[in-house]
Amino acid sequence: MAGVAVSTTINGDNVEYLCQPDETLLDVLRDRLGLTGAKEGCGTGDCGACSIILDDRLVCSCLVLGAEAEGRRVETIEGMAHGDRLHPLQQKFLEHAALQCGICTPGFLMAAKDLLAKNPDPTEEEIRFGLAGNLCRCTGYDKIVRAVQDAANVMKGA
Amino acid sequence: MVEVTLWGSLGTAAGGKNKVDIEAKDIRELFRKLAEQYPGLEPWIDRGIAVSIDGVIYRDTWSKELPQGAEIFLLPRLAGG
Amino acid sequence: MRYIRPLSIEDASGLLAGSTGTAAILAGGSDLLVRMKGGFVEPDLIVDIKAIEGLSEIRETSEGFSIGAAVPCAVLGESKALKKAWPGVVEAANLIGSKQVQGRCTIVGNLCNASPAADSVPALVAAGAKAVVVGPGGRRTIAVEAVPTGPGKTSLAKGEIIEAILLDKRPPRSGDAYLRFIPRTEMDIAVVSAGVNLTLDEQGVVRVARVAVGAAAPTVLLVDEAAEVLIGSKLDEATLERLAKVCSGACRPIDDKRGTVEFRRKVAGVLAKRAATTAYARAGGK
Amino acid sequence: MNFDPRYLDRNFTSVGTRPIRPDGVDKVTGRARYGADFNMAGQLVGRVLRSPHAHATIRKIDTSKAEKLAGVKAVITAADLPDLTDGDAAMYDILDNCMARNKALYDGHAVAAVAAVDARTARQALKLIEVDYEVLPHVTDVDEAMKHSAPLINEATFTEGLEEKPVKPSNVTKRSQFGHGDVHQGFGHADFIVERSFKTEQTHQGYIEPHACVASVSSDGTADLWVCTQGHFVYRQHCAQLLGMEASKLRVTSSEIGGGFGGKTHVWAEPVALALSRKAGRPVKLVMTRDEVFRASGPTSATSIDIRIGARKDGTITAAEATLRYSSGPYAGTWAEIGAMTAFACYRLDNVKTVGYEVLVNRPKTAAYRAPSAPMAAFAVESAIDELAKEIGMDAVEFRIRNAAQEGTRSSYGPVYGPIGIGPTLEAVKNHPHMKAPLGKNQGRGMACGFWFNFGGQTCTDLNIGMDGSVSLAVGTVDVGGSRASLSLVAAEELGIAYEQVKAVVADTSSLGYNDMTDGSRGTFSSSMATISAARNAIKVLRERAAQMWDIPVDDVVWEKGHAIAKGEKHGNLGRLSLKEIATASGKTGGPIAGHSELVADGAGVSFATHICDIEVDPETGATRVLRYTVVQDAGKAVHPTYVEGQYQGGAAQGIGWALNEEYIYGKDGRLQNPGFLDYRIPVCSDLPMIDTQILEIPNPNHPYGVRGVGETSIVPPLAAIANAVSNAVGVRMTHIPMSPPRILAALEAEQAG
Repeated sequence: MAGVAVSTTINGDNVEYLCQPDETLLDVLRDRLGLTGAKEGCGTGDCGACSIILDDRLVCSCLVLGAEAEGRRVETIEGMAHGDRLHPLQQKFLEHAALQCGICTPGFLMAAKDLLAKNPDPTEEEIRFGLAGNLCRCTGYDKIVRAVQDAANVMKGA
Repeated sequence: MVEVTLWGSLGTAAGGKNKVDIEAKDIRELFRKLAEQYPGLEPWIDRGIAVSIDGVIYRDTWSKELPQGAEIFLLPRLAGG
Repeated sequence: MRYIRPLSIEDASGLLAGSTGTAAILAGGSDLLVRMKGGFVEPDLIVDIKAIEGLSEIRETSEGFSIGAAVPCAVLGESKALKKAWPGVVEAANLIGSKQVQGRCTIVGNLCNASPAADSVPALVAAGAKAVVVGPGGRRTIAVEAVPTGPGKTSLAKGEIIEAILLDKRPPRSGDAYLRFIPRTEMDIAVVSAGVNLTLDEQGVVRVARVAVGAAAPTVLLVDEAAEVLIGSKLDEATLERLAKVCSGACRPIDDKRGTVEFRRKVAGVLAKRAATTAYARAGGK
Repeated sequence: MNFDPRYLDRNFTSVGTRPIRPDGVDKVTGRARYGADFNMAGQLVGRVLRSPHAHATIRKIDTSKAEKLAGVKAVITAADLPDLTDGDAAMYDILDNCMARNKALYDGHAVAAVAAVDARTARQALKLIEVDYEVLPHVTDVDEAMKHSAPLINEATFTEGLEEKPVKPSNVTKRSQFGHGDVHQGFGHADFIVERSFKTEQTHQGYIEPHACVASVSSDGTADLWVCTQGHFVYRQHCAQLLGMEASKLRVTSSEIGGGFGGKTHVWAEPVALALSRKAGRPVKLVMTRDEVFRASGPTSATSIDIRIGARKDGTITAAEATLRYSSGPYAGTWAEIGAMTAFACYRLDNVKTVGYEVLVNRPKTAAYRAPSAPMAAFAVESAIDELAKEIGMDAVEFRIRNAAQEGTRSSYGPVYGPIGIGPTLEAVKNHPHMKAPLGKNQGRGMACGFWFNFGGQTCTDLNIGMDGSVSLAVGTVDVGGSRASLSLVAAEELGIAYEQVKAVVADTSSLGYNDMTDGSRGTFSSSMATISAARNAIKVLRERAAQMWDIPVDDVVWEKGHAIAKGEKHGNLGRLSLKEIATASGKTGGPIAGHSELVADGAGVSFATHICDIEVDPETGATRVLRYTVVQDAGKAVHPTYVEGQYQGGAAQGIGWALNEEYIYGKDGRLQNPGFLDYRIPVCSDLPMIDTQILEIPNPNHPYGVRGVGETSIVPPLAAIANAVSNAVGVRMTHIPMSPPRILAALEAEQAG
């Protein structure tokens, strides 16, 4: 099976890699590029733990082929903070204890970032439906929703 | 001498008794004497028995003393999540 | 295995027509990659159609709308004109999967996956949508309900690709709606669903109606008898009850992990009633 | 052990505050490493071949074709995991569950495994393994499995715990019984009796992180295992025993863990990964798919429960009886026993009897799931209690308050209670504004109580003080939900220093003595006790060093607020020495300063909770919506209140999922129909409201700070609270969990049909 040569942008950096035609972008990120922030919880798009942003669209990287990233812009959790300065969402997740085990956290942060980019002032219901593609089994979502509300307030003020 | 209460199934293994009197100063001695006097209990002790002393459950502290007059209750050793 | 990203629909069709093993079309991938992951399909050829010009666009023409095969469902929701004309179709498309899946999945993929529970299909059938099919024999336009022939099966021949979905321009006083039943609030496959499309006269009397029921038979059902119940009415209580009864009666559902025969039958009627009420209000009926 | 664990009332400085967790930044930046995030040079990919049959004899396995495939480095079957369990039945079951020996006992049971250079080759190799099965009749339903006509899962199983030794084998491995008094007489005094049967379906813990490990076995017999687990010391013991290794030569490192809830308390694939690595001579990474997680790991019991409760007109319960049947998968369990112990634990009963039956079925081996076995029993009991209150005409809360257990009550499982929180949680609920909030059409409010034991157990902790005065705390209990923050708070409290000066880590099995796993709500309870002990030992050293620096007797040095203070007038001119000052000088006063502790943290206090739930039911579809939810629970002492709230909320959410939609669905062929998050429906964000919490603090007399475990109890009441709410909303008593829309609609239609 011939590999596919891909040239793409990940978190602002130009990246080139060779992948198999049936290899998912999630596998490429984790196994070829060492970006293990995106997690595989299901591999079928049902849990959202592998969420990334692809050309300004939130997607499950387990449902994207590595080959499809050619010429596109990929954002992952590893690119969310600026240097040692956390994104307001990251900071609020910490302050509100919006994570327990933390396995779903990278996916939630990417989804919340996408949500607030499209809707800077969401209602609780909009947050809940906006994050419905991300499963969390530890928190009952309460503290996650509060963290996103709080981050939205901070980001509006900024 | 302490009075030891056995839970239902353990009582069956001890020949239908649900209370036994044992001369024991701590949990270790209690288990040793129980096994001597009621051989049917030995496999249960091997698998794990917890001891409740006045309502406090001890699973592993075999050195725990058994105070005179205390309520001693044997329980299955449980699994948790 | 090969991955190819052709630049024209003809090339894509040619690749598929000339393939020897299993060939798969990749648009959003939200069904294909799941099936690959589960080992249900191991394609020898994957044809990614997203680089084909025009396939990622929604075009508004004098006849209505043409939605390209590679347009993600999220984009449908962002099109104000489409949402205004066909709110039922858009809400159905926007119910497929999560936000993450919305960024990838397409209505053509939803149609060609040929699941009786596909969310967008009852709405498209009720809307009278058509599919533009390109293949080795050229281009043809067929009704969307002619595409799926059974669970996982379509009428498309080897080498054929759906290029776009066509929706008519709306006459005045028209409205559509789609409702599905799922146990949770998001993320589930429809247990049963209903799409209703209505056009009223100036008095608010239903003149044109199409009613479709999903997940109640091997393919989505277009229930003509239900449309007849609605035509000539102003959706009074008795009409709605008759509609529910007719829709329940039209169902030929199965028992499975998602629901029972009795449940699907009963709820199909309930959803048809509720969708009709919404469609009627959207058409300006009171 | 000269450590005194008794509770002493005190004012806290650090404990009870809410700082940011030490592992937080890594977890919000994607840097934290979980089971599948670790790699080793030259590592192979491991994959497991699983039985497609619910019950089948394995006649023959031919691996020759797979072995010949290029890139395959090892293929193993049960033959590569010889039985070294030496009569230890529980370990034998674990071994057989890791790799089927003679029979495949459920859909998903491992039968062979491969290690190959990449995932694609490994997948292909699995297809080349030929297994010759003789398919046997199967049984998956707990009641069906108890019938005499049911296919036998293990012909050597004779029911234990019967008065007379059985002569025929059975799928019932054990009968257990608890209680006191005379229920027959008790029912004779009852004016009202409620009698009902209930069923609950099997659920999965649903942790988002699949089981994952990297195993590396060297030819000299040493090995490393990186794994997501709730107890790396227990995994080490299991793996060493099953593979015939010396425990000390196997170093197990626990990765960050992406949820466990009981499902990561015993080994599944780790011995397989080690065996593959041993055979291949290279490291092997083995990660389960989600499908494998559902089919082959973790689920809780499916149950069938009969309840009978009688009460007098004045609301006093006179007798209570329960028969509980719990499935344990194809291996013996003690799940019904736990259900039988917990069922009536909330109440003060003169006459009570519970009987449990452990039942074998062709489903995956049952594993613990958060307060294992208690939620199902509570569902049945608390539903019947509500119904009984209604018959008597008493308010549901008042009825419970009247019959609640209290200090001095003989518990239904035997011992007499010390200070407990059931009464206070009920009083708090009675006075909670939630109970008075108005309800709309088709809406109902339900409440229910729950109980869990909580565990302690073996614990070992190291506290090392750096020369700069910072403190590193090495614990051996895996952090599943923020315990490193809690334990840092405890160390800071005891030493009298700032939280920020302490860094807690989970040490590997070669760096610390044995620790029991994080289960039974014991993580913070046990390790905080060990941390307090270690800190007190360190303080002893600090005082000695200060005494040296001052050249005075150590008995004249006391430790206060992070400082050594010379007591008595004769030392009046000596200033205080801070921890940092003593640490900086330590090289000249005897070397490093540390405190160590090893203990058995027994005396975990039992825990109670009461929940309130508002629900709306769509009478046309049976759809439900949780409108409002409140958890009231006793924490003993909340070390980090935010994470205590998190435990309450998380348990409630899992309980809500269980109550409404989660279930294992088996086809007639005995195969699992829904092994994925699409059709195994755990609650999503939009399914739930905010979950209000109220923490009560009734100190545990057997912990220096009064701490009780808090992790599990919160999953116990929701099933019943929701069932009671549905009953109050639309007037149907739901007796089958989950209360999925088809079940509710069917119940409503049956009710209308009369």
